[in-house]
Amino acid sequence: MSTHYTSLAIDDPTKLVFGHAPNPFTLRRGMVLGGGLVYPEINFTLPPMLIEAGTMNKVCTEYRQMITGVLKRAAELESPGVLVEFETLPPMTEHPDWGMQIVNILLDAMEEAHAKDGLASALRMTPNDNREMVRPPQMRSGIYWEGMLELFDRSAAAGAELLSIESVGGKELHDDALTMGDMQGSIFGLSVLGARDMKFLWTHIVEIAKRHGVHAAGDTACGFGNTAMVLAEQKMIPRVFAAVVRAVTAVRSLVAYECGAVGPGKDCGYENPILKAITGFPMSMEGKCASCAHFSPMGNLAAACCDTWSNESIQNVKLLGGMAPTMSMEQLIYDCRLMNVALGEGPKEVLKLRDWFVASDDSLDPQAYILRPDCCVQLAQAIISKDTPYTAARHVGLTAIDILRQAHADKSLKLSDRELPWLDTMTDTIQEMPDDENVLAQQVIATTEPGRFLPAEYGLTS
Amino acid sequence: MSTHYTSLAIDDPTKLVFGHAPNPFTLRRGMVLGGGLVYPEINFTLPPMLIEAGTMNKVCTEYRQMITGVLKRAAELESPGVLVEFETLPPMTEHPDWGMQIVNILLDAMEEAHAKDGLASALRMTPNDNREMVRPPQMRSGIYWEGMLELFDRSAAAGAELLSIESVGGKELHDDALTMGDMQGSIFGLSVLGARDMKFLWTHIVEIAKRHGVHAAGDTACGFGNTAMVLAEQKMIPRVFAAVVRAVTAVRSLVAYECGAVGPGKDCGYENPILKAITGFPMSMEGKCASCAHFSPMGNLAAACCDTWSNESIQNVKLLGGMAPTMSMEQLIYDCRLMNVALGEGPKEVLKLRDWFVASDDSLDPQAYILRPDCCVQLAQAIISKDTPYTAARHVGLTAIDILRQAHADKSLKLSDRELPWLDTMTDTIQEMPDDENVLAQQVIATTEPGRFLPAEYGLTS
Amino acid sequence: MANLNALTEFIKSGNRSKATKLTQEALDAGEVPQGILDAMVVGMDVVGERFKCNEIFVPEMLIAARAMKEAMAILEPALVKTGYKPIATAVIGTVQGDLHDIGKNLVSMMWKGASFNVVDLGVNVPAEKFVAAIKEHNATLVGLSALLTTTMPAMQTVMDAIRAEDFVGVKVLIGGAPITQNYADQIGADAFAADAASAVDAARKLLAN
Amino acid sequence: MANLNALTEFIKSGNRSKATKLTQEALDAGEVPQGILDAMVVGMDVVGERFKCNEIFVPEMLIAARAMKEAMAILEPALVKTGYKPIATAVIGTVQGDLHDIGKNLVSMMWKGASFNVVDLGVNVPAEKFVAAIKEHNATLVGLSALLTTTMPAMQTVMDAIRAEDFVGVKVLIGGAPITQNYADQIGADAFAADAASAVDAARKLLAN
Ligand SMILES: [Zn+2]
Ligand SMILES: [Zn+2]
Ligand SMILES: [Zn+2]
Repeated sequence: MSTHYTSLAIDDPTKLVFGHAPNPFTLRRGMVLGGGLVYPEINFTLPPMLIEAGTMNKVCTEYRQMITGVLKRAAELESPGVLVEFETLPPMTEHPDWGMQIVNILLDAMEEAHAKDGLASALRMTPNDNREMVRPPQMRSGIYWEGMLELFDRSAAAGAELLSIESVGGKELHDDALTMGDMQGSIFGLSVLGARDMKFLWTHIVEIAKRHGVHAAGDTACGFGNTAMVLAEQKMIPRVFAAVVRAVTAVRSLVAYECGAVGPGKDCGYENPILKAITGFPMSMEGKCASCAHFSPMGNLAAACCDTWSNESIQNVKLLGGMAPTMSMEQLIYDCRLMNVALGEGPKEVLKLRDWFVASDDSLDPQAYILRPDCCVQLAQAIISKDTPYTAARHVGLTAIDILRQAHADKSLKLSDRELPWLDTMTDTIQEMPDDENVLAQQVIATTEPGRFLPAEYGLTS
Repeated sequence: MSTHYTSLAIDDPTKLVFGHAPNPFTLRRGMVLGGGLVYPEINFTLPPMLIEAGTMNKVCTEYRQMITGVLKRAAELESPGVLVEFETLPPMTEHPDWGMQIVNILLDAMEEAHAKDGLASALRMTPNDNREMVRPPQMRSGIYWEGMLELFDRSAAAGAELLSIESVGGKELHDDALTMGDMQGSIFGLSVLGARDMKFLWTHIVEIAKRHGVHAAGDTACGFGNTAMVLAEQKMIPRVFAAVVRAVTAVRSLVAYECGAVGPGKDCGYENPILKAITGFPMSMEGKCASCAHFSPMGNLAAACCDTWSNESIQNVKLLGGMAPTMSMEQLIYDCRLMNVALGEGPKEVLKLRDWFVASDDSLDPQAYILRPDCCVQLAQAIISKDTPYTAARHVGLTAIDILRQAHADKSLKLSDRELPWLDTMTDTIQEMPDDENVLAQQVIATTEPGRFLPAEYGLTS
Repeated sequence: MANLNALTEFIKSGNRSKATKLTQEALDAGEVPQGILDAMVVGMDVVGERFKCNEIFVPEMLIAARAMKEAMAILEPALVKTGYKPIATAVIGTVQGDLHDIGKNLVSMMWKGASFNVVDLGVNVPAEKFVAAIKEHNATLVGLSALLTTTMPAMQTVMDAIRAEDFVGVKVLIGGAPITQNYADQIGADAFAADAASAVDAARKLLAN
Repeated sequence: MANLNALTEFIKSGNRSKATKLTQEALDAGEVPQGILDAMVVGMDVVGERFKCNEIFVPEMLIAARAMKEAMAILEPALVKTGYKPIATAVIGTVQGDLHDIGKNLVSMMWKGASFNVVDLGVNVPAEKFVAAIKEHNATLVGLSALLTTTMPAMQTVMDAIRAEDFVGVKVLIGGAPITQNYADQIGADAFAADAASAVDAARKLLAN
């Protein structure tokens, strides 16, 4: 029972804006995602410390301190609501009891802030994907799979209203594709392995969400697109390569919505505006406030189409003014206030601020450029014009390259000399790939050292 | 040779905007402050560690890492320039040799970034004011005074282009005035003691700046206004009290410009927009990006009239994405990019973004409200209508109270019930104060325990 | 008994003249000094609670503390005659190299309101001075404040100096913007207070152990 | 000698077939194996320099490394006969609980390019496995990687396990996003590399001591 999108929810780039989604929805305490307000989405994590049975008390103290601090500040600044994301660390997914201890701490604090200060909030639960803890990763069964599903199930029962994950299917091959600048490997990892894994995984997550009356939110190709972005920021790989990988990640992340997810797509999915154009669901984004977790070339542009605005993740360390998560909370709230002021003034004003966000970054980096709202609609169109993730991936990859080539030609985007040859290399690579994904799969299986990945875990026979 | 302002450089609130100052000026590497671009101003400091002869190597390593990291990121993000502020810690002012070691590390790195990446930058030198190291503070002579002046002199000679300080004259009485909610004490500390001290101090700083062909930038009533703001954020004192203190601080900080400073006023001087209206000099401001150093109720509004945009101060600790100062650098650059995009589109657009910054915060907190550009012009007018700091302070205090009372009445500002009575209390207090500051001074001297402050250090006879 | 309830009220409202007058009257009427003290402490406790609940601000609390201080000046001679000793004597100061007083002053004031005997050493206080003051005043509670991250290490120095003595039952509480529970654990301090308001409870808890 | 310059060039450009062919020809022509190796290393050094100067990207560097690896496969038997030993044997892995490989893989690859013998233990590697591998391969260099702040403490565990053995001259280099020089000092690691590119220089420096 999966949808295949054949038309766009937003085909007019001027309608692809922050704060409004064609398919908004309401959370239990009244926050309407995509309904005219942008909410801050806060994520925080432990400072350097061990997580084991003996330290769980300390772990809980840290989380209690973090959630109390951020909610207190949000109430003081009269935020219209807060989305709290709990992204687990590996031992918390492996031991769902530990994960649930923290879930309950968060939910209790959120309930208290609602009762005491009237602060609306909701919890996004994001178990980390432990399936790659064994190599080759076991994707569809085993203790890691089961622990993860149990944590989804129990946290939804406890009150987490949004279920998300940064799934890793295909990453075991994609990492090397990135460092080798191998576009074929990247497309295979994302649209063959990744898309197949997501279909399996998200069918389960959507089923869990339905059972508990909560929302399957969305995924992110973080381990793919953001790894590429970070490598590009470190000058390890070309920016144009990372930009094309980003376009392709949209094909993979789309699978969650095809399976029944309703948004908001996870914050670190910089591909989310493309998915908003396709699905019309609200999306979370992160930009300048996420520089605590990673630098990016699109700190403002990333806000152009967001419905929640996130800091990605910050550790509970002390800064001069207080704990770092509270700092992030304050920054997010002010960024949201600015967007909400414009939203209060009407569509023309929203468009103006959105275009300023875009103009801030788009000409300086290809990864920013291809996420301009007009480019997102173009990429979205490329994706829905094809029938399978694999064909969509090749097509959207070529479309992204065309966009970049054109932008460089008309001088709306600056590309350095050593980046340019990569446009042709990538075009050639994509064009020379087999039309049939099974042919490619057999090629990959034949040339990859055995033990790197398990074809059967992706429904592939070798 | 001090100026007394009797008219406003900006009397039209629509002209009080970010990025443009009536009296801009150019730094050595071409940055024009107040000339149509907003620049990031970065400030960073040590993580918890000792500063002594034996640790100076480690101290230098930290500063080298910080300056290298922030300049690298600024170059990567193609910032049109960066202002670097070096605010010393007490031992670095006490031992000017140590301070100079760091000054040279910063200047060398800035020179290298300019040579290698073409990155323009300038150094603002802010020796911390050590004079209160002895109690009662000795304001006009002694080792602390001399160390501070030596550091100003040597850093200006070495290449620091802007000289600033957070001077503390009068703070020894003002702290208690804040915790006692004593408006008379606050006005005395700021406009009698503070203003007298600043006149003495800034005459020296301006002389040093002239000698080296650099700029006396400006002061901040940080230890007064920001202490009040932080106490109000912690719910220790009323917000309206902190708001009125802020208005009064402008009288004190103005003295630097009367003595010959030319801006930009120091980042943490939230009173700077009032001073920009009076003097027309560029101003530095800090808001949401300074939440690493302190929270504030005006994270966006503070940007309304800025010419450089600062993070106040962040420690060199590691976060997930890298070192914290580099995170701040990235955030500042994106905020500046947004303002610079609007600046590139013209005055109407600048005004729109400015008004959004204002609308984001003004109705929620009196401290934000009185810094609306229209209120700043009104407060500036109140200040220049009087002949002495003391009379100006009382007048601007009453004006601020009137503004708040009016705003509450017409529902453009929300004040809580327990805040309201303070408006009347403060009015009464200010009205009952003696008209002659010498009468007040004698009263204070008579009722203050001896040893709390030295009247002679402020040119007062007892 | 009625006038002691009124004394509680005058402390709460910070009415110095009435609080001192009533204290004198109660003494003259032969009330037990400890009972008079208790009435004041109840008043200050209410004030402290109101502050914690954000019903009043620090200035209101300080005004109450000032009323209590003046009433105590009248009560004290009689109290001392009964063999009364303050709950504890506390030594407090901002550590060497650091100039910040406000936080330290607030704690000092709140401790006084909780009827501790407080010896305030001021700012920029070297370790030796803390040790000497503990000895001189037989203090059982020490409060250390630091606002600069570069003076935090001076807290360690003070801790080391205190632990090098054979003090029995001396508890150390630390605070200030850069301080964390972790840091308190690390240097062996007995407690950490996140703000001035919580320093009273923290101190009481320490002394109860 | 001319063909050795060409070998350097083929390594630089990552031309596998020409690099392997030329290596074989050089051997057949009686070139000293060490001389052939040196020509390759010079090529890789240039590639490393270019990378450091942002002239090329990692993929170009990896292609050069792959060419070197294949040429080495031809050269190695002859090298070994001359009694050649690699500069060092390195054991590398991501510590227990952590799954991240990219950084570790890059360092591994760059060390190979610097003609270290590299034993890659993969991810989620327990301390015992590091110790066993050091023994088995007579390693003198150990690389530990962690990307999660919650797995940093596992580095300490590995350090403790290594220091508990009587290894002589085993140097440990650590890296990963959350790692700092301070942390390296704290757990007694010999060095810290801020990124993959600097891990080669750091390792060479360590081994030179
Ligand atoms: Zn992510
Ligand atoms: Zn300041
Ligand atoms: Zn500052």
